Amino acid sequence: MSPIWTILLIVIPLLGALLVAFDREEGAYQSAMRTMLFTLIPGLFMLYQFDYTMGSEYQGAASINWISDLGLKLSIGTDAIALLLIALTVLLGPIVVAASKTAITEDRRKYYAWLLVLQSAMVGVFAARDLMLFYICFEFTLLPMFVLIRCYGSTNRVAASTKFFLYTFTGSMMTLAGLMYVVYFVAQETGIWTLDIAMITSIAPRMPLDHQAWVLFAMLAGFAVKVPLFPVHTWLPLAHTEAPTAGSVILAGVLLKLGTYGLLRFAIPITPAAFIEYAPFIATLSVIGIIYAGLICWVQEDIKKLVAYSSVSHLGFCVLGLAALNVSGLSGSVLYMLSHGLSTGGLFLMIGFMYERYHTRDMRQVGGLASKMPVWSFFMVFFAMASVGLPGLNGFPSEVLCLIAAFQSDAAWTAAHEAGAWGTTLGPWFAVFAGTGMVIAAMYLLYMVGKICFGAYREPEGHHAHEVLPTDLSRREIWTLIPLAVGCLVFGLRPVYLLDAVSDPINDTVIAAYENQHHELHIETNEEHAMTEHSTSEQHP
Amino acid sequence: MINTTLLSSMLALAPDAHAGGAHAPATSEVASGPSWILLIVALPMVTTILCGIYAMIGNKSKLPAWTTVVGAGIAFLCTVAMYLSFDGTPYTVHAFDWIQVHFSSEGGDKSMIANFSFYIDTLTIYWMLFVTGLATLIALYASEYMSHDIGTSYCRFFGAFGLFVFSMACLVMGDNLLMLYLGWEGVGLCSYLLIGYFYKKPEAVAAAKKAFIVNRIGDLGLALGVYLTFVHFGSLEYAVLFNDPTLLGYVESAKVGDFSAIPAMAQWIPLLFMIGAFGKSAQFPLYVWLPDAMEGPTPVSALIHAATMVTAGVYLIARTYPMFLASEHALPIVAWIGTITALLAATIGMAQFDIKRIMAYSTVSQLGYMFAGLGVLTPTGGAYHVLTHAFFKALLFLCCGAVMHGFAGQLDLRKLSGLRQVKGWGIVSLGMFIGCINLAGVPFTAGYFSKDTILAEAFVTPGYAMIGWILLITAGLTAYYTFRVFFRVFMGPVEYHPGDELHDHDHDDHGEANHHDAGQHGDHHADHFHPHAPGWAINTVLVVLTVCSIFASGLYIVGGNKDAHTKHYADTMVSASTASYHSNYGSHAFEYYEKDPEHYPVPGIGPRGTIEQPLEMPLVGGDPHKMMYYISGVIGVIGIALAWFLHLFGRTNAAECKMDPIARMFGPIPKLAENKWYVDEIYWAILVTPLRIGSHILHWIDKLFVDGIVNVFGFLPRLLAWILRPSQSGVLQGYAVSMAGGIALLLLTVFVIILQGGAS
Amino acid sequence: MDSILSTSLAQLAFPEAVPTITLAHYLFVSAAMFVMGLIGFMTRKNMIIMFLCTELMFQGAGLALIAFGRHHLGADGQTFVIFVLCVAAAEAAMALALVVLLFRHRESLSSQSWKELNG
Amino acid sequence: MGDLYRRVLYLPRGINHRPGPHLRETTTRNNAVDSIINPIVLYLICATGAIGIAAALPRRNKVAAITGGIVLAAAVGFAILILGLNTTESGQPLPNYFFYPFAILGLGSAARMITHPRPVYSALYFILTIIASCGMYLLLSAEFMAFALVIIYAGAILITYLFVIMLATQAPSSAAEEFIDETDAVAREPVISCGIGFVLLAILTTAMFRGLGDLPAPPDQTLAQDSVLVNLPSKVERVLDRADILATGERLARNDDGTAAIDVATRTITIENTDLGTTRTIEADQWPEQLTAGNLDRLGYNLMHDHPMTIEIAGVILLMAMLGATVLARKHIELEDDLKAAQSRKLGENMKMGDA
Repeated sequence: MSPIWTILLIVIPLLGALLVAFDREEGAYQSAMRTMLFTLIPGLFMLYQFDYTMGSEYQGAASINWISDLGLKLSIGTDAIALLLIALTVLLGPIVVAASKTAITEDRRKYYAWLLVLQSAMVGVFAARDLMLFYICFEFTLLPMFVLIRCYGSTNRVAASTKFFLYTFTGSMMTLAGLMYVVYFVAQETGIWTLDIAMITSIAPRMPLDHQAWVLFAMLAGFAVKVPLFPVHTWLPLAHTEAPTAGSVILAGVLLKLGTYGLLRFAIPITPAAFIEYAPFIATLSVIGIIYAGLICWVQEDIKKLVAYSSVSHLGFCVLGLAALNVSGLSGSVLYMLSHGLSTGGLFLMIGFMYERYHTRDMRQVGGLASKMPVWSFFMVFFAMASVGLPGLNGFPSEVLCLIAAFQSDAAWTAAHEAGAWGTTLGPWFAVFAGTGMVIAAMYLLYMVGKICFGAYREPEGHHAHEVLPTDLSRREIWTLIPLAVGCLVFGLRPVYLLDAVSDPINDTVIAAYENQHHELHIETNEEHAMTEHSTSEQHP
Repeated sequence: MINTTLLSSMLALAPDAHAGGAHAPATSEVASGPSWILLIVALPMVTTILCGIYAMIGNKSKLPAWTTVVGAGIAFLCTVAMYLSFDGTPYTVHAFDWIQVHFSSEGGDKSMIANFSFYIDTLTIYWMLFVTGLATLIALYASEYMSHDIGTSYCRFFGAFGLFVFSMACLVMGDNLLMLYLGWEGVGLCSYLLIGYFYKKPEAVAAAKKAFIVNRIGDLGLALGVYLTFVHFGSLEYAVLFNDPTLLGYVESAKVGDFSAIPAMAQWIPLLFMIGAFGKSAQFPLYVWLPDAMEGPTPVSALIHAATMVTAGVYLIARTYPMFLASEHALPIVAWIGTITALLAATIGMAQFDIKRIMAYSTVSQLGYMFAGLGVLTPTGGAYHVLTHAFFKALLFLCCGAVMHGFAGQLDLRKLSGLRQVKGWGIVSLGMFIGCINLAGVPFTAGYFSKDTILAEAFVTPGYAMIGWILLITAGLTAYYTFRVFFRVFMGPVEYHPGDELHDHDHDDHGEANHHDAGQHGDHHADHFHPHAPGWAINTVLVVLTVCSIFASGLYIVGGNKDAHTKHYADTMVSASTASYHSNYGSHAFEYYEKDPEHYPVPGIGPRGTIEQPLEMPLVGGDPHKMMYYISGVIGVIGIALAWFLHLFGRTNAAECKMDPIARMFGPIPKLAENKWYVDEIYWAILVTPLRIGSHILHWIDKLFVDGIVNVFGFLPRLLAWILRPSQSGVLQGYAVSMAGGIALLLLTVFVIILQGGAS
Repeated sequence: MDSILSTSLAQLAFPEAVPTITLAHYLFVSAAMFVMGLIGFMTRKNMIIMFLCTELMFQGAGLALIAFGRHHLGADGQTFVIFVLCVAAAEAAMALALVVLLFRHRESLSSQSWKELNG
Repeated sequence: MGDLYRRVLYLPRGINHRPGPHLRETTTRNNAVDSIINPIVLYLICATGAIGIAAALPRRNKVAAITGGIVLAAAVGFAILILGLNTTESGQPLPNYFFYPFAILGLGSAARMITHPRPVYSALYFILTIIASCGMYLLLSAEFMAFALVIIYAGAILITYLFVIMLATQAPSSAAEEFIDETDAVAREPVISCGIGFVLLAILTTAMFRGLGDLPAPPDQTLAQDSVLVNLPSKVERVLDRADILATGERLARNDDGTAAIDVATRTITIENTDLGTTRTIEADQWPEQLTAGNLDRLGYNLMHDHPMTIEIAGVILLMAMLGATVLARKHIELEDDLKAAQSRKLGENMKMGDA
């Protein structure tokens, strides 16, 4: 697959952004929509072209030399997992633009320009094959999001955007520190400075365990903030309630996945021994997150904050799958990343459409919309059921895989069932507590649906029908929801497409993680220790 | 032709390990069946999609009802065809791949497979017959019953109805536990949608939410059980699971009574399944949602909350019976919970005045019977009771529905009396009568036979005598409250008052039930209010169901299979499937052993007994089965007589009866029973409010501490700046002082170091 | 070694040198004068007196210079004191001009009145 | 950790900039210092002095000021006593009656200058300090500097100060009298400044005392002074003339580099007779009494010989000062109107007061 497609994917949105920025105000929406659809074409083409049999090789790879003596070259290329996440981003692009047609009225050019820049930054992150490009794009996604929240948010958007930016930024600074140490270590080991992820992941596991632990925690600091794991999640509800609809959809759909993708792409391969060592810690954080955020959702009045906390709870499952570190766990978490993007993206769109009509997100003021907006209620119930994890919709297979992974990673099971099998030592209890998360999810989502869709019709006082939009969903709005709904249904009934696609890279990651882990522990055994000590000392100049 | 085929299947499948059966290894491939079986599942889904389309194009006719009836009807015919063409060997029909994860671990290629495919064996057929049958009948009934809401609501109702039948089919016919779980949650969703059909009524919405959440708690248990089975046995598909040598080994060691060999994880699985079963079949801890589910329209109550969905729990235990056998505490708990629920529900049922609520509690009670049946090692008894109960309970509900439909939502038995004499209500009264005699267990009725088998087995299996006696008492209570309803509503002087329009659909198009006089207590015959007699659809359905209830008793006699040693139809169907358990305590255990010693286990040796344990538990001096015929019959008749004396004899009007003074004599108990022993309130106080307060506290913690710490870090730099600012005061001498002070300090430190350095 | 300390710094010629005043005495006095000048500068609010205290500091320094000159019997100390004088004079001229200027602006000599340059 | 401090502060081993590990030795020298004054006593004196000044600084209640003065006097007296006692221990009587009065006078008036609330009196006390230090200069046989100080310093600089004080502190009206006193009545942060002062004093003094031991030994007193005569041939000739040693036609012989041909060590002078071309030497016993290099000679020679450049710079400094002062004072200040009015009004009153 020629690299031109990946480059196109990154470059078209940027060009589009320029075009939109200098276009006239009225045409902003149309040109933004055209650019988004243009980026859709290479995306779909790559999906079609990609050779899934060798899923774990980087395809559509290219690299440009930037500073050669420092080993800095910007290289792009996608494997199966990255490709699927790019596909999700590219799919959400046009939907988000369509959804914000009537929502954003003044200075649309700036809005759409920044949206397009965000789009290319996100694709850049997933398509990056070296640390430099990854880190540039990882940081660059913050800026457009900051602008979107800052200029187009609701009431106290200033505080929310500052907190969002600073919180994530400090986290990623620590990650940068961790990664730079790894690059330094690799240079020590092999004598050449390189930022290429493949090279780093092959050598980094040689780090002794305590170094790996430090690097892991550094990476965790950055990615845990992005994922919102339990203690560092407080920016998400604030950012979500203040972000415009499009911002929320992209933030929930893709930006949160950067964290989990980072863990999958960097934390596991680079520090396997430490990851296995601290997997129970990460798993506990995610399980607490599931229950803690779930219960908080239940007492929220503001719907958007409720859905925001629900994505904290749902991504707890995703990280639990990662922490289990076996094939079903990783495939479950990848499936989770994709399905959460669709279902929560849908929910935020619904809330956005309602907000445009009723200008309030407070459950106490508005309710019983089923009588006035039947189509809206149908989609709301559909997406609520998808995120509750009803079998047959996309939430279920991912949840099943993550929970089974938690069960499987029990030492007793591995010993009993598979001689050489591996697994971090989570126990069945992680799955049981995470399972209660399913019940809590049902409680708060049905509480919300019950309040908003069903029951007697309530509307905020002084409510008047929207000038442009019909009371129920307009054709444009329905067309934004249909791809997501179809996606939910298809991934719910046929997750096999995804599971087969990602099975290769996931098997390789898991096997590599355990090979290296054994390798690293192997060094630790004392009689070889002297020998290796001796050998490593020679290498040092 | 059927019997011979059944026999061969029996031998092939019967999991008699000691027979050293040539079972294929654990990953045995079961034959794949004809693909037209998929029609049974596909048709209801097609009707749902059609109803969706009707709603979109704004259909205003009864078309959705007819599509659903036709769809369910064809599905029923296919099931019958499937039954007739079933040759005994179970087979699977594969639709498409669903969830498949292949992990190439070092220990060979392992994989988790859960496909959209269906496993057909006698148990599935047995269940699907009455599910699809009742679905067709009730769809017909609902076509007229819901005629008030023609329009999008009508389509929404039948769409959900179709989705329900589809989910029930997936649940019963699914070939792996995940398909069962799909069906399980699907029926939960449909019950949520249908209970919440009148979404304008807040109680309906609350009841729907409550039903879904309580079911969801049960589903959690089932889900964890499913994952544990996969993790423990390595597969989810029935074909593989129930031929797994490890499982069969567990069952064998369980039969001999030593449970030490069975690992704890395996023993946990049935306990988790049990939680799921109790949640779905409304057993003791999780039954609170069923009475509230009566908020939904009556056809929904009849189909879902009486006949099909609630039996899903029984089906789950029956299907995974070997696992339950393999666990030491599972079956005893099932038995005891079933008994307690039966007794509790019966007591509450006696004190209610709303006939639909009484029927709901009687369903909970009868389900208690079924679980007790399963618990006392007679899956056949339990399954047969499911069949009979499905028919007569559906009949009773539909009659109540007809009453409610006709009397503008009136359900209070103190406001209705003597409907038998009212013109046009003959069929409903007859149907009600047949249903009541079945429910009460009048001798020679189907209910009587099925309840009798359970009671007998309770006395046969050692250690369960207490359960037997409690169930007997409950039988009496059941008889009493059933005929209390019958005598109060259908017998006695004719008197009726219209309800307060429980249906929220407006009645302006129906001239005859006018509102304004609703509040008035008209004289004996409210001449200007004419009850709306049920139409032809309701009457035909009632007639069909009455006939079925009557002939269901026939199944107890016919259908037995001599070679397979099955006494009656239900016995053959159940014992040919995975749910079979040849109780070597059953009255026939000894006979079987004599006839075929190497084929059947040595009698007397069972999970809870030893060789010395006498085979027959003498009950009042005789073989429990024979004695039970008489005892339960007598108890039933006594109950009826009591009801007659208290509620009909000498009753002049609908409101008072002889029971009222006696009730006052009992003091607070009737009041308590009427308020459902305050179970709802207790749950609300113990579980819901603390959790809600807890969530508020968590939210408060999240806002203050977790967020607070972050804000503090944000605030630190500003604090530091605030402290240092006054040092730049602008006064010249201030700076001079600080400079001199700095020098002094510097010199002092240097001096001390030198001094220290010098001195050391 | 001890002889250095005890060599007296009395004057050479008439009247007869008193053997026991050593360099230390003079240094103590000059240090004391310097420090008093410093304290005066820091404490007094009147600008003129502040500058006067700087003069006192000059004075202290001058005394030390002369004492060391005498100790080493070189004339450098005294030449430096001349330059100290010269600088003191220049400083006095400038300072007083400034004080007059400031006085005209604020009508008062207090250094407290000039504090615009604060943070 | 100790050496880290050392490296960080780039401190040489000992304060006396002598390279090399002299640590051992300084301790020995340390007790030598004690012979003059025990360090603890020294600190005590400085402390009481500091407290005294702190109390004496201009403050509201006069009583505290007075007690401060008394304490100060006690401290100075105590110091004198100690110095005196030490020296008496070493056997000589209380030496040099002149150093102590000057020292006491100097320090006392310096203290009084700081502590006096009225600026005029401070200036006058400062003049007293100058006079005391001139006395000390005399003791240190720097006669020229003593007089220079009195003339230039006391005479010129302080008079300008007084002049400016008088100008600035005119009380435009009797009412304003108190106001002017007010500004200077209260010292600013006396305690902190005195604390700093005390610390500085203590450290300076101890450091100096410890350092004294390392000073190079002073050359022989007599020889060092007269050696300058070699470079002052014309002065030598004038003295010889006055002492009638030179016959007619004779003059002092010059070495080839132009310096006087005398040898101070052996006190011999070679005189040459220009007419006859003969030379004769005068022995030590004929060395005239007045032929010694006085303070002025050495100072002048040193000034011109060793520091020519510095004189130039001093000249430039003074020039700049003069220019600066004129520029500053001359510029006409555009005062705001009301200030100008107040200014003229005050001048008017003064005129009246003056006339009356």
